[in-house]
Amino acid sequence: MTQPIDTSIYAAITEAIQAEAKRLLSEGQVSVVIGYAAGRRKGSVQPVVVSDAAIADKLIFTPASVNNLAVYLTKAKKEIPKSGKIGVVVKGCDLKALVGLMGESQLKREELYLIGVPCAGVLASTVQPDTVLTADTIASKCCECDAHLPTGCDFVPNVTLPTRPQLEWKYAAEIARLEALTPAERWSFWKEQFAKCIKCYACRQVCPFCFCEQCLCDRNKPQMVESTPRPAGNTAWHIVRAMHLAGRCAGCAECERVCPMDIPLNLLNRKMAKELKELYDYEASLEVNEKGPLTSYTDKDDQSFIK
Amino acid sequence: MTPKNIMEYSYYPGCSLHASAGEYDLSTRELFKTLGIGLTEIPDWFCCGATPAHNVDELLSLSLCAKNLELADSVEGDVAVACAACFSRLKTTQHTLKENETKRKQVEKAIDAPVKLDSKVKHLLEILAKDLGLERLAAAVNKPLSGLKVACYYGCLLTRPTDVPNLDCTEAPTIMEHVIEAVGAETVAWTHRLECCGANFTLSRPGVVIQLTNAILESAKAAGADCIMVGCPLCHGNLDIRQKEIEGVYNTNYNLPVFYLTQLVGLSVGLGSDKLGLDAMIVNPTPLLKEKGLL
Amino acid sequence: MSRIGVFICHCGENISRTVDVERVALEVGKMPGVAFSTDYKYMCSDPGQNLLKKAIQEQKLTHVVVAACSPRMHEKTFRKAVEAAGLNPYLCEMANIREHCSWVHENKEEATAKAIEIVGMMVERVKKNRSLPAITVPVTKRALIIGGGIAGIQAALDIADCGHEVILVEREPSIGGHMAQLSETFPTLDCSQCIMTPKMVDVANHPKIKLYTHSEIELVEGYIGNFQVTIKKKARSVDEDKCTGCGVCMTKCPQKKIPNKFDQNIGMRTAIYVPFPQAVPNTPVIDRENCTMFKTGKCGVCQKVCGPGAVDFEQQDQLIVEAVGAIVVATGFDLYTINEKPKGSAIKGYGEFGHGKIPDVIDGMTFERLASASGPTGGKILRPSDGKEPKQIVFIQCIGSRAREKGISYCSKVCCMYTAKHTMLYHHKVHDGQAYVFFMDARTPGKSYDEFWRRSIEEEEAVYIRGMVSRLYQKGDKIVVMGSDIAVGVQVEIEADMVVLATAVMPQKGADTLAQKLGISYDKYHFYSEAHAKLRPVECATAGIYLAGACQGPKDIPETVSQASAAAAKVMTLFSKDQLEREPIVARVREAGCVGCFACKKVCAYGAVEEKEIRDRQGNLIKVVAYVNPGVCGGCGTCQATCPSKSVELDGYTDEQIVAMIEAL
Amino acid sequence: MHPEKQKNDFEPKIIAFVCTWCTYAGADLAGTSRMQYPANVRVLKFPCTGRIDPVFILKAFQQGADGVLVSGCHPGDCHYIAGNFHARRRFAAFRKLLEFIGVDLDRLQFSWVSAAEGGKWVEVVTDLTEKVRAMGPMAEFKELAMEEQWSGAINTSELKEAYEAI
Amino acid sequence: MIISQETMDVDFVRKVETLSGTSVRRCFQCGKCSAGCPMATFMEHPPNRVVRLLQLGQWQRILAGRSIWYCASCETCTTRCPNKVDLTSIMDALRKLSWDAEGASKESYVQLANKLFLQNIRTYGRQYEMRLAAVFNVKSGQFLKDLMLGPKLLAKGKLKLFHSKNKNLSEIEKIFTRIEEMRAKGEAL
Repeated sequence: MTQPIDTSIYAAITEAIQAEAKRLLSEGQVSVVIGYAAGRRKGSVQPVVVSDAAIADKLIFTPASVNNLAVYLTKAKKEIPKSGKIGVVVKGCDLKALVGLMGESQLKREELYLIGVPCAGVLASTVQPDTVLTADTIASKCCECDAHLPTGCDFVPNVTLPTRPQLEWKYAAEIARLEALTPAERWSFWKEQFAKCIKCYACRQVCPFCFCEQCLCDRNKPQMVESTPRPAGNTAWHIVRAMHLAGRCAGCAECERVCPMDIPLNLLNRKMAKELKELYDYEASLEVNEKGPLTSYTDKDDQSFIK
Repeated sequence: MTPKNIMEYSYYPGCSLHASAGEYDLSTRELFKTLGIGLTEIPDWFCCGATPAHNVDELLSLSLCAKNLELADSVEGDVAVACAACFSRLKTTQHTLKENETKRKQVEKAIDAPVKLDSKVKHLLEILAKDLGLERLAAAVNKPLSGLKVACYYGCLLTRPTDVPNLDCTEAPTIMEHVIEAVGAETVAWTHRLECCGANFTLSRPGVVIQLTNAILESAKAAGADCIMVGCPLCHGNLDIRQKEIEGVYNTNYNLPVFYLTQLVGLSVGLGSDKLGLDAMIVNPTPLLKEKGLL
Repeated sequence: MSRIGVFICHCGENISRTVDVERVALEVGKMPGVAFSTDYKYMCSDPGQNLLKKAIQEQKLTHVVVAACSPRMHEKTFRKAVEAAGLNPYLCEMANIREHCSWVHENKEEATAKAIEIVGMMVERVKKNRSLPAITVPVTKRALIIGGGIAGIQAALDIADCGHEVILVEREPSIGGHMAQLSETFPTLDCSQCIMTPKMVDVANHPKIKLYTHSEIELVEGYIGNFQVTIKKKARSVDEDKCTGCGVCMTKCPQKKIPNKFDQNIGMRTAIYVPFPQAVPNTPVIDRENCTMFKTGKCGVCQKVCGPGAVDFEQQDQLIVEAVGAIVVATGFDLYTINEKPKGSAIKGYGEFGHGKIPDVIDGMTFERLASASGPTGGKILRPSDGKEPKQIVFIQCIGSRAREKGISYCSKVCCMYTAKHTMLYHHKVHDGQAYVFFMDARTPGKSYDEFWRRSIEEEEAVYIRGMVSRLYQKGDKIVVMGSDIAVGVQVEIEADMVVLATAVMPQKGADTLAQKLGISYDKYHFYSEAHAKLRPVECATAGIYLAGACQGPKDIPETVSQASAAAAKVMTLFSKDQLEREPIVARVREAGCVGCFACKKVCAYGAVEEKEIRDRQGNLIKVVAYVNPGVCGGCGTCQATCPSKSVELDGYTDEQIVAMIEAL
Repeated sequence: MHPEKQKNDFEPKIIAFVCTWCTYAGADLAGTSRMQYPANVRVLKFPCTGRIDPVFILKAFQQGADGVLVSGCHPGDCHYIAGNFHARRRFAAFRKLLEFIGVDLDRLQFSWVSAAEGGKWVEVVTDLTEKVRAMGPMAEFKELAMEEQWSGAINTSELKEAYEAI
Repeated sequence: MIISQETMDVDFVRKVETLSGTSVRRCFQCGKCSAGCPMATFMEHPPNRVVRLLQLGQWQRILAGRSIWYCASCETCTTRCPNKVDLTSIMDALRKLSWDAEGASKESYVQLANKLFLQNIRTYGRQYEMRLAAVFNVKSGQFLKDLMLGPKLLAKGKLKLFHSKNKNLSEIEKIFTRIEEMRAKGEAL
């Protein structure tokens, strides 16, 4: 029996979200509220766009509220009414993505009404959505989370976060394990992983930062990255993707969650985040940065690798 | 002034021609007689002082030469000089005294007479090549020196320094070659035409002379010369008289007869061995001349 | 379908010696898209260019590759030729098979194979080349000149005399620069002040010249024809408009013992001062660091005595923005001083000469001030320690210069001549004295220069000793100089009363900072780099910026003046047209793909990226995209490498072109 | 085939991405100074290192490069003000990524070579060529290009368990 | 070597310049004189260095050595000098000054030969080669020097055992005395 994680505050949070959404919608402060609603299967949760105060009580928050709703504000935003503010329910990890998008001129703070969620953690997988949240079932990202309590939001339910047991930092451990290998061993590890890829692009679809209208990898004039799901093209795709996310990825780990082939995609993103922290003392945070680590420089940057 | 039809010169032979270089004196007189050029020896000429005098006492050197020029004035004609050293001293004296008034005054005081700066001092080569002219010289030839390869040796004093002797170009003279080619000989191109033989040290430091002279002989030999032609008794002394000694020192064999220019030119106009003093030469020229059909 | 023409140059034998050019032409001829391939002795020659033009027309070529030398050498030549034949110049590329192939490899087989690959790469690239129309930008016909020494003054006068406005910025309170410090000038020995001050006055009086002294360049934005320059006018504490230049303030100032930098710190000045009597403008400045009023708040004598009330303690630094079309950099030089190791410099210092601790060991510029009639000694050569006249004076050349290990490896160029001049000035002033000069080589290649140097020896009786000084030390009131005469091969010792060091000519301190503001390059010593050492010696690689004088490398006055006039001529050439044609190597945004993340804007060093709103017909905002101002764009392409969707492309270096080259390998 | 023989016969393919103002000019200088270096390098000219996209490096390896060199102006010398500073960060990150994927970084060299450093260009190119020559061909990407699909290897205990349960 | 106004004997240099009629300061040490000098290898101070020492007024160093006596007076240096420094004359001047200083030089053979040569002139008006050689051998202690050459030369008539004096010998003596008088009066160097 593994250690359970206390999620009792989620009920109070659900209530607070519903009340706030109702108030916002009825007062017309926002045109819609994006949040989570119960799915058909028991315990399952799906994203929902609520535009009517009457159905605001559909909004819930449970350990299965894994989705990063920020993604609906970029690619999906075309379906969302353009007039008025948009209310959005955000966990700390999602908020980092939102902040990142603001830094990249994709969102404006004044157009959003942020309903922050104090979060003890969510499930790693929603295959069995009514699983109890324990040290075993909790998402790896939650183990290393430093933003349980979102800041700078317009509304945050007044609850006290329960203390959490010490959890294993799985990404850190796996990165350390891989770093200790020889290049050839690492190559064979990743070769095996990338080879599994079927180029379904779910990772791209779910990522709030993959907001390009036309992905570089879909271009064929010139073809920078092979588009067929062969090992060579897959490897290139994942390298390019990791590079494009370096210094931007907020760590929501949605890519990894949605990958049907179980490729540890967030591992690459975490590795890059770690390196950028070490090199330039940068990490995704809850504050809007004007420039990212790869769009800025100082004249004293490390160049020990340059002859 | 119109060119003289009858060529008359006052002759300054110099000490050597009255001693070790007797054959130069002899051949000069005989040749000039044959060519119809008059030579009148300057009465009671003095030693020009040569190198030793100017080496340590320029004023003395200048005065001696000035005195000789004064004496030469008593004889009609330009001054014909056979020895390169005498030639150099007389010309240098004229040049220096023209340039330096202080020195001229000192010299005039020393010889108690005005200095003759304008009298023309000429080396024999000049007389043959310019006054007589190569064409007339060639016309006088009756026994061309065909097949004889001559290394013309100028030594240091015939042409140097620039603007003083004005015999020919300082660094690339051709006058000797022109004269000897005019009488039918061949000349060789060689490297040591103008190098010093060290004549000044022939008495005091013969070792130096041997070293320098050897280089000259070696060069002439390497260029394929049959013989060397000189216009200076001092050069002759080193190249001819010391040749055997040098061969001994360097364990080599040059066997290069060293002729005075008057001897070779004399040969070409048909003068015999006795009139050219060929038997006075230390390196025996007879086999060579016989081989070339010149004797 | 492209019809590419490939032209392989022999470059005499430079290429054909190691590259089998016929084979290259043959192999390249087989490549897809290549319609014509030939080799020729000298492609850059007139017949070579005609061959190219003829082939374009006869073979109906659509693209051209010239395989020859570096494009840095002849790209312009061939693009011009291609243009003359009716093709867009940017449809021509060069394959570098000389500098990058024939000259660096000996093996003919290897070099030929490599040359074929290089040409193949360029063939693939050129297929993707597009016609690029020339970009025209307007030209602001005003020039900025940075530095008010003789170089800046000359350039300013030349440009202004041509009728264009000039803004002259000088860091010091007066223009004049180093030349104003000199006593006499070689090789004519005319007095520097006499020939310099009239020019300074001309600058001050010129209706077309706007003079900012005591000012520095803060910021440079824009590009050729269209620079915006922010000038920081430092507070002078004296109102220039009110001041009459009467000088009463200076006579009354109680702070009188401040070393005057203009006099190499051997003369003194007051806290409110002009650096020298002939200063232009003749407006004093308050040295706030040494002013009692600024230090303690008590004094204000100058303000009290100033009739027109020009002294203004409250004056603030001012930032002024000026729009100019061209910039002439004329910031001059600095002299190395042995008592300090210049920051970031390779100079290790001269401990063997006492590190500047011996008072009578001075540098050449200090000697100039001693010899100058308007200097602190009134032109008397007196030694700093006790004011006595030195009877034995030793000059040492090449201090710092030509010393790869101890100093810098270049020759400072002017020291041989000014040392010769110093010995003359000394001989004229101290008749019974003797000057000695230790030197390695005498470098006097200038009109009448060697004659001048010889005169210092043959007529002015300076004793030149070829050989360097090993060390020197104070002994009583003498300085023992230990050197050698390498012609004799002996050590030489001289007991000198004074020693003058010909210290190295160095770039101005902060030359690198200014270069970075201007975006121009500099060499390892921080001298500014010209665009081409021989053919473009007064231009910077950065368009619209020109160099004059010693900021580019050690120079004497005639050379400086020539270069200044040359730079002025370049500026006037630029100003002769209203519009300037620019190379169209600039970034372009594909608006359809752009999502407006503005990563490009973040990395653009030129500020060329603007935000552009895309609206539908009804005026509704569809999206905001990036727009690159082609006039401002520098053409580096950092934006393209940064754009995740590659919605911005650098013309001439598109992804297609580059990928084509990689794929050709 | 004798392994050592193979190594000696191997001529590595080196691709250099260089900026036009410094390194390209430096390579030109090496040429005008008639310095000699291995003929393995192919130079691709960019206006600035800032223009060099990491994808190009990937592409070069995929196209069979055994070594890649990226070279530009020294810090502060960029003709385009700051292109090399951006490139410095970009490549610092990219090499960390490649290293993590399992690419031997000895095959990827970055350098600053100024227009005055003909000698340094020769040194950098020669060193990289010899280093890569000693390492042998870059097999990773080439092998990848030959493969059509995932090996299907069962490399986790869960999968093994599930597989066996079927 | 300590250099100062005291150690640089400018007067001596002036004397050399007067005697030689050439400027010492003109020389810029290109070394061409030494390059072509046939005797340079025998000298401890090659010609260029002799001039250099003169420029520094260090004449003692020159006169103490044998260099000046090993000059062959071949005029090569003077002819080729790019600055018209008449080195041959400088050498003459230096030898003259050394001669006057009597025995300052180490090279006595050349000096002896010169002395005898001049004596011959004063005594005979012309050179008397036989006597010159014989006396030189006796005085220099090399009695057997060139012994092998003697008989041969005699046989060839190259050595004359007797010498006829010039009729106007008194003239030559007058020249010698007048010069001596001028020098005594300081009218000439």
